Amino acid sequence: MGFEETKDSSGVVVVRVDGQLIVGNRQELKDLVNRALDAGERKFLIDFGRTGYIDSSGLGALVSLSKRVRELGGELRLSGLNEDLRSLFELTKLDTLFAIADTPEQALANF
Amino acid sequence: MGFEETKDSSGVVVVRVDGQLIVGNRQELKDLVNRALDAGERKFLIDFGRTGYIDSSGLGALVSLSKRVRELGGELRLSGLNEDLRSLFELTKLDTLFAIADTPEQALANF
Amino acid sequence: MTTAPLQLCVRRSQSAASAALATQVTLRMPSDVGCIEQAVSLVARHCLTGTAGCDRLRFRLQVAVAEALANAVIRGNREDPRKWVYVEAELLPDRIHVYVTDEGDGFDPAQVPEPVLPEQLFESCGRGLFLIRKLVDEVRFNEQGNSICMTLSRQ
Amino acid sequence: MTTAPLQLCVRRSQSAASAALATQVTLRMPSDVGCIEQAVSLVARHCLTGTAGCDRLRFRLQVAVAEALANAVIRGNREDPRKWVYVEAELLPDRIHVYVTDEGDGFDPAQVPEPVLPEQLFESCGRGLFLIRKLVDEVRFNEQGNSICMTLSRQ
Ligand SMILES: Nc1ncnc2c1ncn2[C@@H]1O[C@H](COP(=O)(O)OP(=O)(O)O)[C@@H](O)[C@H]1O
Ligand SMILES: Nc1ncnc2c1ncn2[C@@H]1O[C@H](COP(=O)(O)OP(=O)(O)O)[C@@H](O)[C@H]1O
Repeated sequence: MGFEETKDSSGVVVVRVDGQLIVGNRQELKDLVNRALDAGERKFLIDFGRTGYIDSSGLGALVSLSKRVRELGGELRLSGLNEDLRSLFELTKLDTLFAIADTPEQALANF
Repeated sequence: MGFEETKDSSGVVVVRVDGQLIVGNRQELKDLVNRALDAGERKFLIDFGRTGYIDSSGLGALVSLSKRVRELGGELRLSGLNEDLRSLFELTKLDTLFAIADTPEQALANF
Repeated sequence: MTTAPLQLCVRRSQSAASAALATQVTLRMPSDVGCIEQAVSLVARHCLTGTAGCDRLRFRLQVAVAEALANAVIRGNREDPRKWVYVEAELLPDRIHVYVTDEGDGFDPAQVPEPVLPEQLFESCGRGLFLIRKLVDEVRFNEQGNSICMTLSRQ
Repeated sequence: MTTAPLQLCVRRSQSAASAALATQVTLRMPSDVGCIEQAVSLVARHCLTGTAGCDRLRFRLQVAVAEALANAVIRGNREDPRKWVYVEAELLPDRIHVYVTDEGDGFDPAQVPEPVLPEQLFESCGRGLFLIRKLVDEVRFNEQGNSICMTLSRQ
């Protein structure tokens, strides 16, 4: 369980969520993205291809990160949500707030 | 199941509740006592020595009968409540509203 | 005395593969107060099979179920003959859950006044929920308020 | 990552005399958000033993239990290390009940606003109970509001 951060050739910070994104670790994700923002990064992709489940705190962390990134003129996208994970965004109507791609490759293609 | 009505030598109408006193039959008991009131009876003993359980409608029927009897200058007493039945009167504080005797004999002795 | 039909269906564990699973007892009752006594007696019998020396438990169960059925029939379904009352019991090692569900609009149990206040004492109704709360070990409602779950500990 | 102790105790039917009775699974958890993931995984494993092909059920169970535990730890017990969270699961033939109980004051779930209203959409919290209600088949609270019961149908 943890977050793996890589930087794509086109300058997108890709964060892969391994395991859960929940109340116990969402601060770690927020710290990671905020540090990158402070370092001048503006493009983010959070990939959930290896994620088990997300709780409402995890969803909330994504909402506030996305807000902050946008305020600084950047963009945060999501990818790799399986059917179950995607249903959480649909139920909470957060699918209207995020650009969601099926795979990280698709998300990066037109970033 | 039913109500058995007898008249004691000292003029007390004794009603024995066989089975349950619940929402499905409390009107029968009310009708029985009201008819006796109309016929001039003023002393009533309801005996629960053969009663299984009483529901809140049954308790309510006893409250309204007792009120009516008292308004007409009569008295309504209770007897034969086992521990379980007595607990219903205690929980609802109705034990403060009724004269409750252990046995019909005790209730009749000083009516 | 009405003799409208009750539907009783006792389901037992079918899944031999997994661990022992509870017996569930299901009953459907018409919205008729004349059926309550018979329903109470069926539920009590099926819930307490194999339980010895449980007179106090039986009494508490009978009164609580009778109250919940009366509320479901009268308050919930308003005695509408087209509506049913559903009873379901779940038998667990150390407790019994009994669900009573009606087809009414539900209500907010937090708004029901205490019937033991001096000014309420002479009222002829309003003691049902209070008795249920006193007699069972736990009460839960669904969020609509048309289904009560009453839990009784076996010990 | 905190590694505070969890107490897990799986009880099964002992009464051979009576009919099959449900398995109950009990767990006690400290008021520490760091324990939630482990607790969720234990509960899911014990609830779904012997149930094949239940990925969707497992997911719904995991998220719902995680949410209920987070509320119990943070909202109920306010992360007070002297207070516990109690989890109990009842495994029945066609459904699972999971109870999560905290030692807090409780609350009135009817007062919680809908998080999908446009003006709530950008909030970073307030989606927990909503998700629970959407993911499980039935939600009941005790009358104090410090204990939630979540019911999931097996099918
Ligand atoms: N199943 C139900 N559906 C709707 N309202 C109910 C239900 N059960 C109880 N109530 C409401 O709660 C009140 C109190 O119920 P209770 O304590 O049983 O007393 P009573 O039914 O004698 O009035 C009822 O008057 C009714 O307004
Ligand atoms: N166990 C609980 N004890 C006390 N209050 C609770 C509990 N669970 C939920 N609440 C209250 O309900 C509100 C909504 O909960 P929820 O939808 O899970 O969102 P969040 O916890 O993110 O605010 C909480 O803010 C809290 O006020």
